[in-house]
Amino acid sequence: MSSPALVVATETEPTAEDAPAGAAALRELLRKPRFVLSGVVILVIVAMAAFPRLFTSADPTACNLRYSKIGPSAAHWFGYDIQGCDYFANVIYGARPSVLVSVSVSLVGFVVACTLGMLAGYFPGFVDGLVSRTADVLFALPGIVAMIVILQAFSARSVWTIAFVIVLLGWPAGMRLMRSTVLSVRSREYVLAARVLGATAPHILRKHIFPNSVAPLLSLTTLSVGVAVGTEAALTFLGIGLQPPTISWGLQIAIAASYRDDIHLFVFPALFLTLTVMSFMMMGDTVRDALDPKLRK
Amino acid sequence: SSGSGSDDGASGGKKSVVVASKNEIPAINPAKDNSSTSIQLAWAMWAPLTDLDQKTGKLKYVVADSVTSKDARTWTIKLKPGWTFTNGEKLTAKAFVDTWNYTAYAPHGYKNNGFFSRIKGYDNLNPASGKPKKTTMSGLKVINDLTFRVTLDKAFSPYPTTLMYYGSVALAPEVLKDPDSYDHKPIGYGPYKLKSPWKAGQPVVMVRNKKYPLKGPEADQLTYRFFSNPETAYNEFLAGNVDYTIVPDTKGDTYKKDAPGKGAVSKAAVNMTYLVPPVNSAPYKDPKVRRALSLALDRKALTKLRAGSFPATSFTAPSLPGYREHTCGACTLDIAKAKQLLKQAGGFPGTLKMYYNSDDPGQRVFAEALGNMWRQSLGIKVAYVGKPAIDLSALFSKGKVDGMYLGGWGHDYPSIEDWLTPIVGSHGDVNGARYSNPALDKLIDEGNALADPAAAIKKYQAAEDLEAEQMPMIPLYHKPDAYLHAPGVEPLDSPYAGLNPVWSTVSR
Amino acid sequence: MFRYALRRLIIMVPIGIIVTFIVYAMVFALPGDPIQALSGGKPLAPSVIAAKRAYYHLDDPLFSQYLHFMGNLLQGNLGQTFDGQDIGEQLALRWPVTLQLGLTALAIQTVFGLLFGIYAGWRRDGLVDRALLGATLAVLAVPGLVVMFFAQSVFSVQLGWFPVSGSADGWPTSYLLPATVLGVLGFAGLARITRTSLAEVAGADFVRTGRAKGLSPQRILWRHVLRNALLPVITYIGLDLAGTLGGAIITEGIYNLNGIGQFMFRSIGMKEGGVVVTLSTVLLIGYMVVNLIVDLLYGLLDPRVRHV
Amino acid sequence: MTATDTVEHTAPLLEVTDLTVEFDTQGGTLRAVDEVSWALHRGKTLVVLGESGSGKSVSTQAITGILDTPPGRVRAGSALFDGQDLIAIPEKQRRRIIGSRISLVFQDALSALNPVHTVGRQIAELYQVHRGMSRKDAMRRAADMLDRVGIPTARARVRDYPHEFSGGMRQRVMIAMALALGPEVLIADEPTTALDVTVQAQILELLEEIQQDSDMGVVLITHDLGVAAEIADDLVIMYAGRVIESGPTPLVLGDPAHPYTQGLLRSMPSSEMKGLELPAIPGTPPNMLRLPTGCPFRPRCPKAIDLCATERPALRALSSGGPRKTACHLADTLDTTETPSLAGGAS
Amino acid sequence: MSDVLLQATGLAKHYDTAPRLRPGRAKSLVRAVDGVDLELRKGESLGIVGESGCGKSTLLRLLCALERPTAGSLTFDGQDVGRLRGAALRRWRRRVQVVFQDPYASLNPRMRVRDIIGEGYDIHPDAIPKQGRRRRVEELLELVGLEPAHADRFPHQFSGGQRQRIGIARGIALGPDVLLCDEPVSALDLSVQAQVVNLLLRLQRELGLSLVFVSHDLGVVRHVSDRIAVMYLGKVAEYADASRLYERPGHPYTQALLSAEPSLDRIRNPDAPRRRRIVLAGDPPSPVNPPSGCRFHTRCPVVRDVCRQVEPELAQVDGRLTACHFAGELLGADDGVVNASGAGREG
Ligand SMILES: Nc1ncnc2c1ncn2[C@@H]1O[C@H](COP(=O)(O)OP(=O)(O)OP(=O)(O)O)[C@@H](O)[C@H]1O
Ligand SMILES: Nc1ncnc2c1ncn2[C@@H]1O[C@H](COP(=O)(O)OP(=O)(O)OP(=O)(O)O)[C@@H](O)[C@H]1O
Ligand SMILES: [Mg+2]
Ligand SMILES: [Mg+2]
Repeated sequence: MSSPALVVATETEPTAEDAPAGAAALRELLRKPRFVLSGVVILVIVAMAAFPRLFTSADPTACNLRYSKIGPSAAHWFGYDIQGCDYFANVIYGARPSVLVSVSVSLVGFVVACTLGMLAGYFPGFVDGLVSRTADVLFALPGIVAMIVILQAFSARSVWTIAFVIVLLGWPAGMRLMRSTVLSVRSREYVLAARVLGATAPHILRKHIFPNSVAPLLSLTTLSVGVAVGTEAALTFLGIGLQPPTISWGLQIAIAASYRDDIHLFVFPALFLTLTVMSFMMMGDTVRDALDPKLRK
Repeated sequence: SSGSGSDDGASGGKKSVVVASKNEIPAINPAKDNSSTSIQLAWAMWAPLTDLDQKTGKLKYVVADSVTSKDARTWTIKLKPGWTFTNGEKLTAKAFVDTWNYTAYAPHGYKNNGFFSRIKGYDNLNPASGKPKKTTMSGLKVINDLTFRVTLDKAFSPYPTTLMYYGSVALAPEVLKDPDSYDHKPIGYGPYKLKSPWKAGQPVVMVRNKKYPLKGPEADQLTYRFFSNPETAYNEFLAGNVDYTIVPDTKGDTYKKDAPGKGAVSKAAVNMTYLVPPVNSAPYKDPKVRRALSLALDRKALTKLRAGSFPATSFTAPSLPGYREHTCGACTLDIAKAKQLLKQAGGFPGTLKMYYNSDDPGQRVFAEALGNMWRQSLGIKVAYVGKPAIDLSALFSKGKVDGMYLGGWGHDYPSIEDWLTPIVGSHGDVNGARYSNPALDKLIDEGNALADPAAAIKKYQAAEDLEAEQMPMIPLYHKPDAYLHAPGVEPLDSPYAGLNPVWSTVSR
Repeated sequence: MFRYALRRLIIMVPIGIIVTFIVYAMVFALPGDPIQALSGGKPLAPSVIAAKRAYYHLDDPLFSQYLHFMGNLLQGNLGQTFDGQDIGEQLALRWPVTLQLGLTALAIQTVFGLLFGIYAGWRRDGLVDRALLGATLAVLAVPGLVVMFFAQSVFSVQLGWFPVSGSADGWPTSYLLPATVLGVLGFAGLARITRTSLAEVAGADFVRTGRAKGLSPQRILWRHVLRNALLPVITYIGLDLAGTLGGAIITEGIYNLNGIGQFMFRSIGMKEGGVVVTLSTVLLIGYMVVNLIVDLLYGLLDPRVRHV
Repeated sequence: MTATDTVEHTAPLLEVTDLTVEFDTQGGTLRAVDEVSWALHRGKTLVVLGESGSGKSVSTQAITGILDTPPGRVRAGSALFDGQDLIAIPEKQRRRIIGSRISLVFQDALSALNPVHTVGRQIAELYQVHRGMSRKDAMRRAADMLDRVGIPTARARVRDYPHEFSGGMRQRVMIAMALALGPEVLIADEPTTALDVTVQAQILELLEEIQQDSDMGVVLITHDLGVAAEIADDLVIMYAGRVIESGPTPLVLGDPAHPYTQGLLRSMPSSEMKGLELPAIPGTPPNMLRLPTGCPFRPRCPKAIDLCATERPALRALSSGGPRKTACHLADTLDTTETPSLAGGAS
Repeated sequence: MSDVLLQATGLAKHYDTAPRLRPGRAKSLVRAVDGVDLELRKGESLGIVGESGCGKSTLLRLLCALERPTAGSLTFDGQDVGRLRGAALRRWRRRVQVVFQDPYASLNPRMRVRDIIGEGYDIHPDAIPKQGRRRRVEELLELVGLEPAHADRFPHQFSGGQRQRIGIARGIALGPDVLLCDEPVSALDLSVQAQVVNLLLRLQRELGLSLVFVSHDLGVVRHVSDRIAVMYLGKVAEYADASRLYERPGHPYTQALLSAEPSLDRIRNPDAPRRRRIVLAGDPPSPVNPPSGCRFHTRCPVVRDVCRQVEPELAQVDGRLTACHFAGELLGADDGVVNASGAGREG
């Protein structure tokens, strides 16, 4: 054995290769067609939310009730909505609230559920009791009542307040899911190994618990992208959601649901919603697979 | 189908009719609960004092033998002999007086209480605060077994017409001892009676009342089934399990295709949907603004959103005696004129707030359509305020709605008066905008005091003309009852009172 | 473990009190006047309104209203709704309906969700997996309202396979269609979570042991892999079960089932504090018991999970 | 009867020929097993020795069809058992053999056991699936099996979960599982590493007993030369995915021909060496992704010649004859007397 | 006694394998470690041997404070480890490192080897400057006989022995004062084992590392250890200098253990009869209900009545600590191995 005795290496070579660990994973992801495809769709949708004018020149608020519910034509690809407005423009403009609510709800909800779930699962006893029982309370509150009361408290209801309320009342489910996986991962031997190294709880949670227990929550989160759109629409119908003339896909779908006989009202926003959700789900799946070393090449 | 009431296996060849009805009710007692469903059940299980002749539209007597007065203030009501409750007790003048007193006594919390507010001594039973000292109204007096006298606070000539309202029926003496325990087993004197005590959550099944002294309806059995969703009832109708159902709003376009030849639209429209502007605040204060806002509405297009409705051109229901078309000059689309009027009034500063009931998706759509018209034709900025019904109605009744409010009204008795006093009378029950016009009040009072109905109508029409000038309310549309009915079952259709499934003709 | 369970049961009491108060306060804070709203189209006389308000203690301060309510509740008196219905009677009438509907739906949803999820996770990118993706998207995109009315008009009205609405035919006939629709609408979440959870375990070494033991892939999947993947799955089923207790508002409405969901919904609209609190309390207890059972199941399913 | 006397007329019980296994890795294709051949006879014990990472485990996994594919892939080769090629036959057919007629003991006992089932159930399952026994009977047999491998109070411990067992106990569970159905071939991958010598002796005796009773063939992977010497009839020595020496135990251990084998023997700690550096083979095992040209052992070989760098030595019999084979260019010329051998070497 | 680094007094760990809602299973306490006194001096290496399941791994977990002892205390440099909390505990942990028995389970499957070995540097950033970490990790890999190129692989891509070496590299990465090794070389071939053993000994020599070395390979233990503790059923049976112990074992269990060591005798002298091995009679007792008196009495070849009643204390006999009533007598006998009573079978 030619290697020198164990002396702490002091020479400080510039090692440019100390690249962040995520970079390699990202590069690998970019090689997957599914990831790229879903990424592109998400980008388009986000662009639609940010700059609707890029996608349509029609004024979504130019309406004539006499054209109400007329179906698609060459000039009006998606036809007219109930109010007799150009539906294509409306669906495009509907992207912003839908995307904002769904993405922020999913993201923030994920972070909250993940953090609390990890804490509850990793620290049994007091912390678990506190988090879990709070979740019980929130879950038992009749959601509609809580939402009405809370949202009434906001003088101006925006996408953000709505997202806030959905997250506030929605995290218990994700939390319990995360907690369940953390409970079984926390006693694995590699966690013990990290404790022996003197790792702090945050370090263990981040490096060991999180990657090995996040998958189910991740899939719930990608699903919640779609669910949030529906919740937002439901809030609107309770009179505590977005006010007209703001439109969103959820709302369009919900209104169209009552006028079931005019299919086009329902198909187009649903199509966009489906595309968005599908992209997030496919992305979630590929990310999960990428995080699983056994599936890596 | 034989209109299979779900728990009716034995009715064999008998004629049976099943009606789909909207809301479930807490009790079968028209005095206690006056929701439209309760009143419909009262149609079957009670009989009114007076009624309208369906052919002539003239007042006729049913339980009452006569209702007479010299001064339109003191009314003597004579009952026909031979009416009995289904429990065998006789229907007497005392039963009426006792029931009315019971209902008018505030602590009982009976919803129909307000119906008796014209009777002298009502205030004693309904003090502004505290417990009432009396339990009987001084204006009610039993003369003999079949006669009683009603003294009103003020002269009121349409009084006999009001007695056709089923809220004025009598409860059996047995019931009055403890009305709550009879919530599910009412005792009436109408053409039908309950087959067996009603269980909450179940359909109400009724069979013929043998003691009914007049010619009863054709069906041997009448069932009311309750549906919280009208479209469910619609599907039940299509499946042949229900003989009557209303046409849901969302099926306005398609019901003719789904159920060809089975629709019946009433010839009578006894209701109206209208806008209530906040008349006491600027810029709505100016009648010109209100007219302009009304002129800018395309009512024809709006009725597309309300299946079976038609534009309103006057301030009352079309089926009323004394109804005139086109009394509302500002109820036809005329954008140029609207713009001009608005300009004269100095434009519309700020934002128009459009209130709507957020529990009802249809209202949201409708409110948005209204807003779009104002925005696009008059260039007014519109904001929408959606509130749950419970919230909105409270705000409205407290006079706190600072924008356009969608109101609706259907009369209790066929008189123009019932379209004036409650809506635009200074202390009207549904005058949420607190509109007050002494001239209008005066005309109503004058009409009320005239014992001759024709003369009274003249006064009321004058009041209506005043309304057309001022536009304290903006009429939008009428929506007649529209029922789908099974083949072989025809509802009674009165051009004055609308459709009545209780009195169906059954030919199958 | 028993001590753990006991502690969890005991803590339900203070939490129950907190929740009832919060809910009561929230209903109190809801805008609107229930008595006013009671009138519908016909306005009520002011004296009647005052009488009703006094009867229901609506003018008392929040706290004394709450104490009054709790006092009655502890005596087993659930009170009346504002329009005079007996709350206890209503609950007795409605619970069976909701439970029959909910549990049937849950059963269908669980069977669907597990089957789809398990096979999708076991053979990722296989036929089942793709079908699941499609089904999930469809379920997310098509509103429940549409599906339910569609099912009602096709299967009940046109084909006549099921009763159109109502619960007159009892279980299962009356509940089959609504429960199936509910189950199908709800299975996606469970399926996707099962799928990922299973995928996490599918590569474990003990799978290889199973193969070395000559076990069939089915046996490896059902006996070995599944149980290891079950923690998140039963968590989700527990959440579903708890949700079931609250009733399905739209479904109950469309299929005209007099269940808790409709009652709750209407009561919220009417600011019926008594009803909402009573139902919330039942829900809370149900939820906490379900969660406790799930937590105890963790220990049974995965012996490495220990409760302290 | 010594191994040399074995006249191999009878067909081998399990014959592996030219087995080659590859893995796809980030760095490229890794050939973990390269043309490995050996044969196992009834009632005999074949011990596979070799460098850590030389493909011992992978080769056994490949022939039993439990290799994870992908990333692994059997490139070539066959494994004949009872006239069937285990690698080529369809999975269903293989399942009837693996587990009952050929059984395996895995190297990593904890991960190999299902953490959520009791050890008893995991053993009993074999009886239920392959023998159709009732659950109760199967559990009883499982307890018997645990008892045979020396688990104290086995009847009670069948209900314990793997994580409640010590390392050695888990390993014994794996052994019990492998022996449960009385297999014809037992492939055991370092089955006794976590066992103390007394228990190890017990297990080895148990194997011997079974072998005598039922003519079971045993393939044993081990690093313990002592164990190898005591029970092996034949030895296969692997290095970098290849077999570099094979033959009857006394020959291979008594007179090793390959420099790697020689180095291995020299590395064994002994009482005389106490306190001194152990004479390890210099250098590190080769990177399997970038094997050196020619002989893979060349960079560490003290005797390498130029030929070693260019030509890969084939596994061939020594000129002196006999059943032993070696993959070294110098096998014939090396003076075996100066190299350490167990014969008369250190004692 | 200032050079005593780690001192355990009366250390005990009982596991409660309480019934999991399953009736018919009485509450049972597994006495995995049941009162162990040990001391580890600075720069010393202490070997621990004993029967599988006797509590060695549990003892190590106690020594590094991964488990809270049921009884007894642990001091490090005179400091009560049980009292350490938070940052102080973490600082202490850095000085006491562990190599786990199960190499695979103790490696996070989602981390690359580079991150696994370098994790200590993330946790203790002051251990080594950031720029040097990458090199350091590669150096460590080379030290344990792996390639720097292996750093980017995941644990499941390694062979058993390679995983074990990753564990060792992690254990020495932080330069601890004490290294607790649970069978660190069991899966390594002799040559790599020699490298690793040399490495550990060099660390001990040059940096004053103290070692606790659990192994079943008596040869390796002898080579590595200065002193040896022999454990039996959760207790220390004998505690002595390595050479003394191997030459003249004082406890009947130690004698049995040493006699069972597999050897190469069969190769050295194929015709000689196999060596006598003391095979312990009877079943190993369960840690749930340890036998009364001397725990070894149920299997002891020289058991007498007193052994069944009185539990022997660890006592100084002939320069060692032995927990046997008759240690003096046994050591007095000429031959280390007592053949009395015929309880020892021939193997
Ligand atoms: N999934 C995998 N992906 C890539 N390489 C792998 C994988 N599994 C094993 N290898 C590599 O294959 C080679 C052979 O591994 P194998 O497990 O057969 O070694 P071994 O001889 O059993 O060693 P040990 O004695 O250490 O267990 C090793 O170099 C290892 O790194
Ligand atoms: N978590 C646990 N729960 C219950 N019992 C346990 C647990 N861990 C260990 N044991 C028991 O404690 C005893 C000692 O186990 P330990 O792992 O310390 O043995 P060991 O000496 O390391 O054995 P080996 O040499 O086989 O690894 C064993 O009987 C084991 O079954
Ligand atoms: Mg191996
Ligand atoms: Mg151990």
